[in-house]
Amino acid sequence: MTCGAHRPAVEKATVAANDRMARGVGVVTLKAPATAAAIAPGQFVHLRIAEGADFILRRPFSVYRAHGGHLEILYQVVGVGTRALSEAAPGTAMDLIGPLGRGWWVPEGAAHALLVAGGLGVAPMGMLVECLAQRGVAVTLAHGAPTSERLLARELFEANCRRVELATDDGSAGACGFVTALSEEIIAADRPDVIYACGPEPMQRTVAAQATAAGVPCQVSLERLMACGIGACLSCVVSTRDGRKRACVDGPVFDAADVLWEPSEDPEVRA
Amino acid sequence: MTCGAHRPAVEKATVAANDRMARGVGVVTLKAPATAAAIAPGQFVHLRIAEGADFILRRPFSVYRAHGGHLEILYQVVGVGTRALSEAAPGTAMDLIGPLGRGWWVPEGAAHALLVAGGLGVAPMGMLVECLAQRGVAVTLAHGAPTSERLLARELFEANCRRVELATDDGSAGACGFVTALSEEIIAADRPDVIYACGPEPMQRTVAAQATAAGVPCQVSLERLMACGIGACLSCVVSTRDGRKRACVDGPVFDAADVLWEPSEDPEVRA
Amino acid sequence: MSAVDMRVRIGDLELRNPVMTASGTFGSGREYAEFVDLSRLGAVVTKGVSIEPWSGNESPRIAETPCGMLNSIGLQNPGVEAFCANDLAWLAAQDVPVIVNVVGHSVDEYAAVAAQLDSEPVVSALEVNISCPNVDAGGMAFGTTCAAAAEVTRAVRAETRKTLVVKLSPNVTDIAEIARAVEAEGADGVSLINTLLGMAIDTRTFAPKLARGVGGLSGPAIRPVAVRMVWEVARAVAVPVIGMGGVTCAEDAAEFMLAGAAAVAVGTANFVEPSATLSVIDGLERFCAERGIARVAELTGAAWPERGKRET
Amino acid sequence: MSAVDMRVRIGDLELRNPVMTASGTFGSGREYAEFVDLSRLGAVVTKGVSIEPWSGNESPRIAETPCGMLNSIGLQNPGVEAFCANDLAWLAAQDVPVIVNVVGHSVDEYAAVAAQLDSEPVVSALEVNISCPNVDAGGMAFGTTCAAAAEVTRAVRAETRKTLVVKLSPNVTDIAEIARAVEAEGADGVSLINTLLGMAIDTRTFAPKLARGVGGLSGPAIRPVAVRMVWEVARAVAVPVIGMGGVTCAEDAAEFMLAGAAAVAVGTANFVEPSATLSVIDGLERFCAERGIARVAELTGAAWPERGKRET
Ligand SMILES: Cc1cc2nc3c(=O)[nH]c(=O)nc-3n(C[C@H](O)[C@H](O)[C@H](O)COP(=O)(O)OP(=O)(O)OC[C@H]3O[C@@H](n4cnc5c(N)ncnc54)[C@H](O)[C@@H]3O)c2cc1C
Ligand SMILES: Cc1cc2nc3c(=O)[nH]c(=O)nc-3n(C[C@H](O)[C@H](O)[C@H](O)COP(=O)(O)OP(=O)(O)OC[C@H]3O[C@@H](n4cnc5c(N)ncnc54)[C@H](O)[C@@H]3O)c2cc1C
Ligand SMILES: Cc1cc2nc3c(=O)[nH]c(=O)nc-3n(C[C@H](O)[C@H](O)[C@H](O)COP(=O)(O)O)c2cc1C
Ligand SMILES: Cc1cc2nc3c(=O)[nH]c(=O)nc-3n(C[C@H](O)[C@H](O)[C@H](O)COP(=O)(O)O)c2cc1C
Ligand code: FES
Ligand code: FES
Repeated sequence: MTCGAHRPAVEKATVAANDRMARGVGVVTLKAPATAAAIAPGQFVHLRIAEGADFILRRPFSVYRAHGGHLEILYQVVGVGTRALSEAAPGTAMDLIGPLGRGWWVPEGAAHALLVAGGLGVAPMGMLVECLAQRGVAVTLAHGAPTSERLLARELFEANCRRVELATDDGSAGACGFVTALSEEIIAADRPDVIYACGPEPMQRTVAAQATAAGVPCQVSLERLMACGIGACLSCVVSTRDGRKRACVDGPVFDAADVLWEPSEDPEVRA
Repeated sequence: MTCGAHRPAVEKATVAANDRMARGVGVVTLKAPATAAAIAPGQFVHLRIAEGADFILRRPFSVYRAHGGHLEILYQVVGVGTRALSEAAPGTAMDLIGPLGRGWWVPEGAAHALLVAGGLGVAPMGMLVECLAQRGVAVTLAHGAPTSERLLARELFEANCRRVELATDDGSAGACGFVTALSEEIIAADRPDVIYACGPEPMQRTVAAQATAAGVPCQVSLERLMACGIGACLSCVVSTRDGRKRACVDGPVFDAADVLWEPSEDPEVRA
Repeated sequence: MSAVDMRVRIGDLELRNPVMTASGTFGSGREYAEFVDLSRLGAVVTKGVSIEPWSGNESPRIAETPCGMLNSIGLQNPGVEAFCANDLAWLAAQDVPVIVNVVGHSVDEYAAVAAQLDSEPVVSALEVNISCPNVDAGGMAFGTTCAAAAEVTRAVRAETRKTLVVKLSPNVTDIAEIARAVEAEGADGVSLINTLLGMAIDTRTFAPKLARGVGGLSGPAIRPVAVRMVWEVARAVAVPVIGMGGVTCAEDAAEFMLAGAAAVAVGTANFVEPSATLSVIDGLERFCAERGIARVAELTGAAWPERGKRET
Repeated sequence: MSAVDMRVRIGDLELRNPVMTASGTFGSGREYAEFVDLSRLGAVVTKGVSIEPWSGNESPRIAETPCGMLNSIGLQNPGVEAFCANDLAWLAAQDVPVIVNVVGHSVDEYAAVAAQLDSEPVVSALEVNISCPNVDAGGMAFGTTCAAAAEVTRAVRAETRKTLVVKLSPNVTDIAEIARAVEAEGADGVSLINTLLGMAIDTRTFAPKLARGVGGLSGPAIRPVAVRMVWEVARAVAVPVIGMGGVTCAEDAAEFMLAGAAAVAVGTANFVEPSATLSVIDGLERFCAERGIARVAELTGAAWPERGKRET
């Protein structure tokens, strides 16, 4: 699995389908053959959701799956851009820059991977599980969400994972509680060769600490507000042992051991 | 004919039809029953063509005709707002404030009226000819445009006017030249009891001078950039013998004899 | 909706809610009476009034810009006498506090207008406009140095016992310094921001879009600048701050209050939505109710770091 | 397309066209090389460079605002040595004039960076940034008084014979005065505007959206302010003005030139459209061709009243 050596380009994409998955969550399928052919698991695209004065910036989205010239993106409506995305009808033109960033990588000789996803943290993991399954890596997925409705894309994961463990805050499916309780158990019981985590930053931080404690390599996919998406503006920095790195080109996937977690960086935590 | 004593209100209108009339010119039909019932000839509506950050201001449009709960507006695409208007599909919601302003009035005992329209100057004259015809006032229309395609709405005027004289800059219909040559002739030959003029400001100014010279009362419908449209912001002033007046409430129709023409006020002339 | 205490104070003046109109965008209130029940407003702030009638600037007087507009009205007004006879007389019959925006070409003119208004019972407060960018003499010139701002404030203060608010210009290096200067001269509050000096040129005609060339920029485009200035000023003075600049909805109003404003004014937004003030009031009440905030005044300065963090 | 002479001069520097990149929005050009043939640009203006590496501000560093954005990057850069070794070495192989944006915490630091860059043949000009609102020491502090602006300019001028441009802050009462002060100290040109100091507060969390609180506002929202300042400065100084602030298309660029700019820079617009600079260049050539304008430089100041009226 490569880190995406393909050069990014602007591609005129078209919305092929746009379906609701849960309250405030949807999946949009974009026809974007060049990007679909080039993108690697964990990379993202920088979407120009709409034109006009109120869209000064593009919005970054992980690619959930890429096949047959199409990209699938899972999105959650959190503001004006994602609302517009949720309203985009099939046929809508929407240009994107992609493929962008450094995606997940598979360490030499890994035979068993643990994926830990909080809520929409599954969004960059669709291509990852497909790719791991294809390479014969055994995958366990621990997936947490506020409620069962938000446990997204279960079919894909069930088809490609050896084992799927679920947790919900309200107990409506799987264990009642946080996904980090599941990951802790699985790490202790199973000792995976590699851990991949995505979700709210405090969750990723906890998983990273669990991995360190168990001595298992761990990768995290971090979100930052992004202006350019291509490494020029320095709006998206992540503090690492090696200085401030740009999430858009040096990430979004980082080796968790390199990340200096800053509690103040997550608006949810800051609040 | 009243000057529109009805109080203005915000009405949620809907686009019922939107048709191209000529290159860059169209007619939009809005379903707006309250305004359609209340509006008088020469009054206007203040349209919120689209929502969103790039529409900070409404746009004023004369009402060409009002019937059966609908308003017809003739528009010319000159910028971002009128472009959006030209693209509004039937069913689009578009709220408006109306009826606004002081429209045309018919002087006591007038039996013969001359209407002088330059280009889209016919836009506020549809209701006027219908109303004059209904009252038995004989109407002559002098209508000029750059080319025959831009001589709009000829059927309506031919049906309601005793006489229609046309002029085009390129001679493609009617006389070759300016509409002010027609008006000069007609005033001299016919001596109408009242003149109504609308079109580019230099044209209106010339007609006003012809009317003064002939001693015929003349009304002009003036355009100004408008923010509020209801008399509060003073962005739309017209210099008159009686000081600066607001085109949105004291006009847009003024007695030409009161207007102090300012050549610098027309961007076309300023250029 | 749970009952939120929406009252706020500006000097001696208690307002039934923190939402007022921005001077020059609401006429004297009369023009909007078809669209807004004025008695629901925190206050009506009138357009600027001078001693003699002013005829204002040539047309075109406005231009639309990205998320904003330029104006160069130039304080056209009928003079204080006609204003009292017509506008104030009409406002006297309305159940709403009236704040009159005062302008002048000279310190003496400001003082003279204030003196005349001091005897009008319907006037609740004066807003001294030392920040209009659209006149050559006076206007903004008084708002760009501490000395001149202080001098105007002192002169007006000497003529009135009414609540005195000074309206500050954003076209300065340090607005907090000007705010402190007018506070020291007895201002009961400051309002900000007036418009940012701006310009637009027509690429078709190669001429400025406004007849006067430059004008004042208002609307959502300037909100970040306005919020920043409210933040700076509210932490520099003890008197209440009235925040404005691009308020279009309740969240915008809340943003100004979080930055430190005791009240807000709605300007340009009235043009697109004549009842904008009412949606801001209703929305602000809902905003508080949803968050269990009992008094809207608790929002004031709630984003300041020294206030500590909020549990969400 | 008829051949329009697109060349313009800034000091000793001849540019093949008047469109450059705005510092901090285009990296060192390398990041955009996939999207833009750099050899088509008037110049690449690099991000700000200091003597030592700077780590910049905490995240979040940006926020979107109506027709604009706030940033508080804080001049993160690897220091002049690493910059020369990496960025300049790469730029040396590109066929495009390079203008390096220079920053410092002190007058001495500005001078030291300038001295080091003076010996780099690939550097065509220096742009001295006395206007960054995002650092506590230095940055904008040097751009808000004539004395400090003059002092930095003098110190840098003493260290370099290269074309020297000073980048001015819009957060001042009188930008023309600052422009005259730096011109008097030997600046070959001035560029403006840097960002307007602004702020946005999250009404969900009650905290500023930027970790640093305040930041710099850029994008179309600020264009009217920028055009006005270019208009004022270009009429106050004899040296060429580089105009920027919200340029997104050829008409915007023309607007700045009509106001008096000799050249323009494209900033925030690169983020939404990586090839924005190229459409501005092509559009500007078309703009001139359609109007029978033989040399793009004729646009500079064409809207000034003293130039007389244009026949359309
Ligand atoms: C590399 C990367 C991959 C991402 N992948 C996905 C994905 O697959 N699906 C998905 O739904 N979202 C994804 N996001 C987040 C997505 O970009 C934001 O939700 C989106 O930009 C919000 O836009 P908006 O206009 O709706 O919200 P805004 O109105 O701009 O903001 C609303 C809220 O969202 C936060 N926000 C805005 N932009 C971002 C951002 N870039 N990152 C994090 N928070 C943000 C704001 O701070 C604010 O609290 C990803 C972000 C990054 C950096
Ligand atoms: C009372 C009144 C009635 C009108 N009736 C009609 C009508 O029936 N049909 C019609 O097509 N137009 C009418 N207009 C003009 C119409 O309002 C403008 O063409 C429209 O607002 C332009 O919007 P825009 O966004 O397309 O142009 P913008 O992008 O805003 O501007 C493009 C050009 O149009 C000019 N312009 C903008 N607004 C106005 C305005 N309000 N008046 C004059 N010029 C303007 C600008 O100066 C600029 O040169 C009327 C104007 C007034 C004041
Ligand atoms: C058309 C117009 C006229 C204005 N007239 C005045 C005025 O007479 N006195 C004054 O102090 N401010 C005046 N202002 C400034 C506003 O009161 C307000 O400070 C500014 O517009 C910012 O608020 P906004 O963005 O909500 O419009 C005027 C603004 C506009 C748009
Ligand atoms: C993300 C970002 C970083 C910037 N960094 C710098 C910088 O390092 N040095 C500088 O002089 N200006 C910097 N600026 C200011 C721009 O060069 C420019 O002056 C300003 O953004 C206005 O132009 P615009 O509206 O086209 O972006 C930066 C602007 C942005 C948006
Ligand atoms: S988003 Fe610009 S550097 Fe990452
Ligand atoms: S448009 Fe506001 S007064 Fe006429």
